[in-house]
Amino acid sequence: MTSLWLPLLIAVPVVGAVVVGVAPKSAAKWLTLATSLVVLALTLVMAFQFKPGGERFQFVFEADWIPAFGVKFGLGVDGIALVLIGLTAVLTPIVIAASWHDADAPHAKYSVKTYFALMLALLAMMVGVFAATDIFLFYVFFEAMLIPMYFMIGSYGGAQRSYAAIKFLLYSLFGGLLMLVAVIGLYVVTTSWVGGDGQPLFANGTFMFPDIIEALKTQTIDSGTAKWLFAGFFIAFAIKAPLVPFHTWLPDAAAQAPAGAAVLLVGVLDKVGTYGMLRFCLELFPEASKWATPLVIVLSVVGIIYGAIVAIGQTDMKRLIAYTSISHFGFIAMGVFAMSQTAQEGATLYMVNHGFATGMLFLAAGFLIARRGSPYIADYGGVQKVAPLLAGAFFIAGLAGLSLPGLSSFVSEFMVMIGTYSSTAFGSGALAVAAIVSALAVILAAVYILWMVQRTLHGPTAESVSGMKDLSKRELWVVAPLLALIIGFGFFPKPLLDIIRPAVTDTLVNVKVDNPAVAEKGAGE
Amino acid sequence: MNTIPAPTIEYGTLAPLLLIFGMAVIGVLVEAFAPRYLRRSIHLPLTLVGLIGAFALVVWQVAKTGVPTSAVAMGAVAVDGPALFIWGVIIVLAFVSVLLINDEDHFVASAAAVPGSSDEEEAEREGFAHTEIYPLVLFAVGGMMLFPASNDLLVMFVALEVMSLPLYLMCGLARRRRLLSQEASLKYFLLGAFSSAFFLYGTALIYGYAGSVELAKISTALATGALLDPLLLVGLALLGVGLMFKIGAAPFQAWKPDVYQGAPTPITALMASGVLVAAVGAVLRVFWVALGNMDWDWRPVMWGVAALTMLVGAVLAITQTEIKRMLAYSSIAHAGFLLIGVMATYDSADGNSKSLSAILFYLLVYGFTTVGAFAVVTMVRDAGGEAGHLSRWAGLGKRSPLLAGTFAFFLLAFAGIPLTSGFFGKYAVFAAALGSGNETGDSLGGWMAGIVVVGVIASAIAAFFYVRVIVLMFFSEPAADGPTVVAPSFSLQFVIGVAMAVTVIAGVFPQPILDIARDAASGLFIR
Amino acid sequence: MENPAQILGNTAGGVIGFSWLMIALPLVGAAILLIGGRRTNKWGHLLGVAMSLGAFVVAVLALVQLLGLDPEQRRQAVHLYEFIPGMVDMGLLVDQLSISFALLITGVGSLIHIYSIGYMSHDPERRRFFAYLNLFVAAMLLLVLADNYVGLFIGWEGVGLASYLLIGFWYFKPSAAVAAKKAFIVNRVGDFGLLVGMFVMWTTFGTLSFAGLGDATIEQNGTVTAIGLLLLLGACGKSAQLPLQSWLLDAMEGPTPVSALIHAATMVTAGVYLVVRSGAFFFPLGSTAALVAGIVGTATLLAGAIIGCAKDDIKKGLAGSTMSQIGYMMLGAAFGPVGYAFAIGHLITHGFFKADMFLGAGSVMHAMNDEVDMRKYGGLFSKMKVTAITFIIGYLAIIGFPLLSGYFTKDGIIETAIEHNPVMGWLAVAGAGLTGFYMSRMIFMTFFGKARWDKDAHPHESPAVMTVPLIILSIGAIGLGAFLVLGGRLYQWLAPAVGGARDFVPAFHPFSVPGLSTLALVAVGVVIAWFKYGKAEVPVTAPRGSFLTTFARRDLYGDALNESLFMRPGQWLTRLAVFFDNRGIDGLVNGLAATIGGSSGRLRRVQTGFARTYALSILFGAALLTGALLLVGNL
Amino acid sequence: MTTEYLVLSAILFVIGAVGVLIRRNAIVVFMCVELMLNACNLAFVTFARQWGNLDGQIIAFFVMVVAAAEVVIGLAIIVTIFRTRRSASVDDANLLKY
Repeated sequence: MTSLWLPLLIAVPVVGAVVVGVAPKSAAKWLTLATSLVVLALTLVMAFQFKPGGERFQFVFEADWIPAFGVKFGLGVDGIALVLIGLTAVLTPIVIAASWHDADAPHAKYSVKTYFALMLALLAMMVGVFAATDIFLFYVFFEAMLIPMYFMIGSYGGAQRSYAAIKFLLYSLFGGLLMLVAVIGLYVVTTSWVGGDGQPLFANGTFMFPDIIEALKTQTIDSGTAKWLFAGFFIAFAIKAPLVPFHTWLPDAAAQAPAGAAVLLVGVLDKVGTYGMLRFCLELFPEASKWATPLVIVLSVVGIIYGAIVAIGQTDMKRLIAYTSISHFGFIAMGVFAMSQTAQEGATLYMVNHGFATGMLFLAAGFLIARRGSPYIADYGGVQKVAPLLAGAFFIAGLAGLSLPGLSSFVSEFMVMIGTYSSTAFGSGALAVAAIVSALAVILAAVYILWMVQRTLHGPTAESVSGMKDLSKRELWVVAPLLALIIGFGFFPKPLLDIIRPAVTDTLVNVKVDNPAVAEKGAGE
Repeated sequence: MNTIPAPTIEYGTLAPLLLIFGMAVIGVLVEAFAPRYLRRSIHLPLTLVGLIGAFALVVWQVAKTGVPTSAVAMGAVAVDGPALFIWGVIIVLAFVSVLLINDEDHFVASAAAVPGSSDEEEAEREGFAHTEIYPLVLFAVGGMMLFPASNDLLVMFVALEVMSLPLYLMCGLARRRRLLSQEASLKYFLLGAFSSAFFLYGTALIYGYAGSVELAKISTALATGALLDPLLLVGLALLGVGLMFKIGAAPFQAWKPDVYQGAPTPITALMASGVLVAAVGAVLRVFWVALGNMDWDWRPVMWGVAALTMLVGAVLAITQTEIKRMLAYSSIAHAGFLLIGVMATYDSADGNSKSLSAILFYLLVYGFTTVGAFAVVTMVRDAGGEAGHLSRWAGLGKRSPLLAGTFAFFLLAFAGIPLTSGFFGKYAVFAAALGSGNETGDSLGGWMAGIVVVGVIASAIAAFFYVRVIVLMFFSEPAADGPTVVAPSFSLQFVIGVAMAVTVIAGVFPQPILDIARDAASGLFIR
Repeated sequence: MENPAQILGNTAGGVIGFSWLMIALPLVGAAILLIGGRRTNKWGHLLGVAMSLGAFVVAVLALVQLLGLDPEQRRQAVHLYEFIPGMVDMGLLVDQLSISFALLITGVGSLIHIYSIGYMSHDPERRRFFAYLNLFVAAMLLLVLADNYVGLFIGWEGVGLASYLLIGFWYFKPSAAVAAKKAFIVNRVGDFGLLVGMFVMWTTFGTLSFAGLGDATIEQNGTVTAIGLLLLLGACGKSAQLPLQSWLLDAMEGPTPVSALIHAATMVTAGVYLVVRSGAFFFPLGSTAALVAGIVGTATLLAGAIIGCAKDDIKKGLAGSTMSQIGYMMLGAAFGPVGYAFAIGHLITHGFFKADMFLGAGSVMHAMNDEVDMRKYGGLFSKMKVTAITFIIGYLAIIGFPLLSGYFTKDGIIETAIEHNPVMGWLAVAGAGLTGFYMSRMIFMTFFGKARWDKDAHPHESPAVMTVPLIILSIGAIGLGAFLVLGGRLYQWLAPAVGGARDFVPAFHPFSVPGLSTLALVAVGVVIAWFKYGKAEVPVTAPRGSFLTTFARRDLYGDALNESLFMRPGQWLTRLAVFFDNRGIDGLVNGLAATIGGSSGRLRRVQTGFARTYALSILFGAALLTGALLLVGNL
Repeated sequence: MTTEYLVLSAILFVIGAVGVLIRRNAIVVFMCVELMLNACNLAFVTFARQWGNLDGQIIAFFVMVVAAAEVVIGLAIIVTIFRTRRSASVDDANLLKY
């Protein structure tokens, strides 16, 4: 059965982008917003039709794309992909509303239409990358995604924009090329597989993830090769995510990008990295993943603590936020590789919640910077006096950033840590230590957020901000939904978790770790 | 006394080739007899019709009579699948190049007149033009077609010269910056002659080894004879020099930047696309048909050459400041990628046809992207002609976004970004390489993965300078007295349009082209 | 995952079924006030009070319903919803322990709400203040009512947030902002312990609900001890016990009602609640965890007392005393059900008399236009009788004047301590003596002796809206102790909840050696205070004082210690990390790029432009190929 | 018996190559190239003799023709350069570099 939902979901923004491209300047913004809202609506309808615990991949769509390479235009979502598409669909309209004027002054010489067309193109690719069940297709989106973002940073960003843009692109391209080699390698391996009937399983090769996973139950990848392929995928994702030590492009890119683009960059694009680890690294190369786990866990824990410490030392708001994200990505990666039900659910949930929390933080920071015209924390002080609403938004976003219980990010962080601590995948002990160390970030997070808050919002009002306007109606509309989501999922994460759980269970089944939940499922079947 | 048997020539099969040469000859006659003011208006349709006709003949041949299975003209010329594919590609590339040549006065009024002399002024005033260019192009195209199709080394040598000699001349005919143009012409000529001497000597030695210059006979000789005969190895090396020189592989790449920069841009386009295609075709034929039996010997060496070529091309391009030079280095790097494909052959017919079709696809898409890129280059003008220096391109994205966008797209294709043709080209070649490395018993085995990694690193480096140009065009402020962008004539629009179309279509839906390439490659080369 | 209700085998009906209203009401209040913004300025404070009172009413009704039940049935579970499926069921546990806290929080809380109407009347942002107060009440109630550790933790951090907001209420004062941040961060250190404790708990027992743990068989072993200690760390953070005490004194930057409600009556006692609630991990008596709890308690009660002796700032003095009193509670909590009873008892009475005194102090400051230096007070008794008398009642209660609240609860703790661990016990006695001294000192300096006011000070009694709460609180300070302790009423009430024999009456003999010696020591303290501050003249500017005094004034060098141990190294570490990131990692990346670029720059020089050089390169290449081919051939 | 010819042709070829490298005058350089071609011819003829077939000799003729064509082109180019620069030195023509 093939469903047209996902192709539609990708087509709509593409068409939208074209329309925006040709439409008169005045209409561009509204058209963009409308398109993104349509996508959101479609996504919601889809999400409600999704049956958790049903078929693993639903809304499946398959069409030949390049038979010569055995490439299919294969789409489909499981719980994990679905929530991430949801994240994308929710964030985009908000970001569009938030960056309503980003493309105007002072970059008036650039075309407003281009900016919003790019944003829609990006939306299409972001949906596609999560929806792709064909690894090749995934790779194509994975790489193509860079280009619009590259132009958004490069043409509409801050003073250092071209440096940041190049750095961002080259880093990702390099990772992508390594992944390309791994993808080809995988293709070569799959073509060599022989089925029970002595016939080759995939005569002219396949990239279809589900098929390969299915085949893996009978086939094996020679462990040496598997490690190399794993490395190819993992490094690409580790650069994307980014994990220490592949992270230095993010602060530059995020700091130079316009706030809206930064939100999409950190909120969604980078999630592709962690998503890829969970989806492809683990399931395609279970053994190699287990082999690499110690290293990965160490990297992520280091990232958690290191990112937090470096964040404390930042003088530029956006850089600071970027570093906090690096710390958070450490959590996600740790959760993914802890290989326990709870931890991976937590990690997936974290991807979503981090999108909301950091998104709101970036946007609020963006509003501040847009008003004061400086990203440097030192240039602020006592903002709460003059702009209480803005200050409030910034503060609450900050609290979400330090994952205060009652806000969404807490649930995910808690689940990641407790899941890691209690993971039995590698015998208890080692992971427990990792969890404990990572819990120190709880303290550090308080330090970097509250210190930033104190220096920007509190204290006597600096006259440089004395004239600062409070949030406008539009900006309120930007902040309100995020706030609702952060608090709502903070107290009631169940809906998301119900969607995520079966997918994670499936993943762990394929990774072949002993896991109570998996046992249950096994009993269930 | 015995009579010499008359040779049998399959005119039907050779028709495209003969048509091209015939048209060229007619062109010469036109030069001789038609009045000056008429010549151009006769030449252009003549040339175009010739090319179209040749293309039609190629198609007709594939469709109707099918691909011949044995060499024609007494085994001198092999018109097989790959050859026909390459012919098609070359003809189309030549067609667009001709449009480019014809587009606007790129060429000197009178080559004989000393630059800046009164003669030159007068010549320009009189509106003289070297209309010989059209027949010259046709000759060159004929050479290009014969080069990869020639089934013995002698024909190949002759084809090489037929292809090169007109190009030597045309390189020197630029209207502006004539000193550079003439210098390019001189260098190209001397070095070309030099290298072809190597080719010839190599041929001689191999002849000495095999007793024949027919590729098939050489191959059989290898199958039976001693493979460590220095005669053979040295001959092979010298032959290689000649061929590697033509595709511009390191360390024989030195001429490329100079010549590409100095030559009139349309000619550069023709060389960068057509000649490369032809030369790679010839390389394939020589190394597979003649030397296939000693691949264990030449593939490791080619490994080194390919790696060196990719790295040299990519690294040197980084610091180029002249757009055409940069493109030249980029074409060097791409020659390296093509060599990966060439060595991606472990003799299982299936694997071979895979890598062969990969290369054919690569050649096609790369050729078009290149022509497109150079076509764009011709449009950005300064007082002294084309605005070659990169700094002049700064902020072009703001002045004429469409043009800059197009160029950026071509650059992304060179860089191999998905959804452009370049990506699939690169992918196909890499896949072929890894595939052959995976074949059990392949002497190179893991090394193929190695060369792919080198390729990855090279393309990462290469990406940098492509991206740099984009940054320059879009993210930096336009210069106060920026270059002017000429309004493209219809033919120029056509050229860029075609190149764009191929780059996009092959990037989004490459299947049809891949099919053609696969069919062309399926028969492999006839031996 | 069966929810507590199933474990307890009952699901609450009646009012208790609606006990979530206790949390919801103030939460809604806070939300309305925060979202409503300036529009609600006019009636905001009234709404706040109403919501708090509403919660109080619910609590009382719930209590009534509990009393109607058979004692064994008094653990009522209210299942709300699935929070983290398979791990946490969000629900409330209404039992003797939690309801006692709920009453204290809502009761004292409401009084303080009312008091604040008057106290904050001049503040333009009074509405925001009430919003925060309501937020606090809600979070605190969630803390004590939640039936699992995660819920508790949410409340735990919620009160932390509220306290942060209220300490920093006057955010434009840098000192306030800093104090607020400090409080939050130090608390987070404790939270770290609590978090990890939960990890271990979940991993070991597979549940985080109190009921579930109640079922689980928990016998003493390394893991359990570890859990105990980790929870204790959390408790130390919240209850300002050593070594995490440093934030409490700075917290006095907040408005006085805040100090009364959060930093005296309720929030700071959450640590004690946690220890009592998690009693299972502190069994058996004298187990490592319990021992450490005792030590912490003892150390803190002395430290607090010593600090209290030297402070001239009336609020900081009270803060020191709060530390000390919570130390007593912690000490009591180290000794099982009996100790719990007295600890909770002391907690409740302390809630009353300390709130009473803080509000009294507030009233005084109100009168002395926010002067906090006791050296600038003196002779205020005549000026503000109600305040003075209520304050003095609170004073008598805290020093344990016979028959007043503190007398019963504190003595109970001391006796229990001496019974189980004489050393701690007698140190506690000494603490009592100190209490006598510093509290008397406060009284004498404030209300008696000559007036040492600034010129523009015109002391006057505070309005009724402030004095009435004082009176009510002081009544509690008088009678509550006797009511709770005599006949072991509180003990028997709590027994089912905290696990103790119900038909047992904890010993309470005032005329034992400890009891009498306590009284004696207190008396001595009072007398010394009288001689130093009552009879003698109090200098307006503090004398340099002995080393001991400075030691006490500098909060026993707690801050200095933190600074040198954590802050400075931390700052260095941060600088180092930033440097490493920019120069090290990023430097490496950029360096690589630079290298490639540089080599390109050098390499292109090979392209000399001389045709003959090119020819040479070709020849060289030819040689290379030949060599290579020969080489490979002969391999 | 044929070896000497081969050696000779090799020597000629090397001389030609070296000449290309060391001589500046374009004409001379070009003549060296021609020398190399003729070395090839010698080799071809020799091998033809060795194998006893005519191919080599025929090839030699082809080469001569091609060489002749090359001369035409070559001289044309060199003369143009000379007219422009008043010098036929290969080294003078190095505007294009790096």
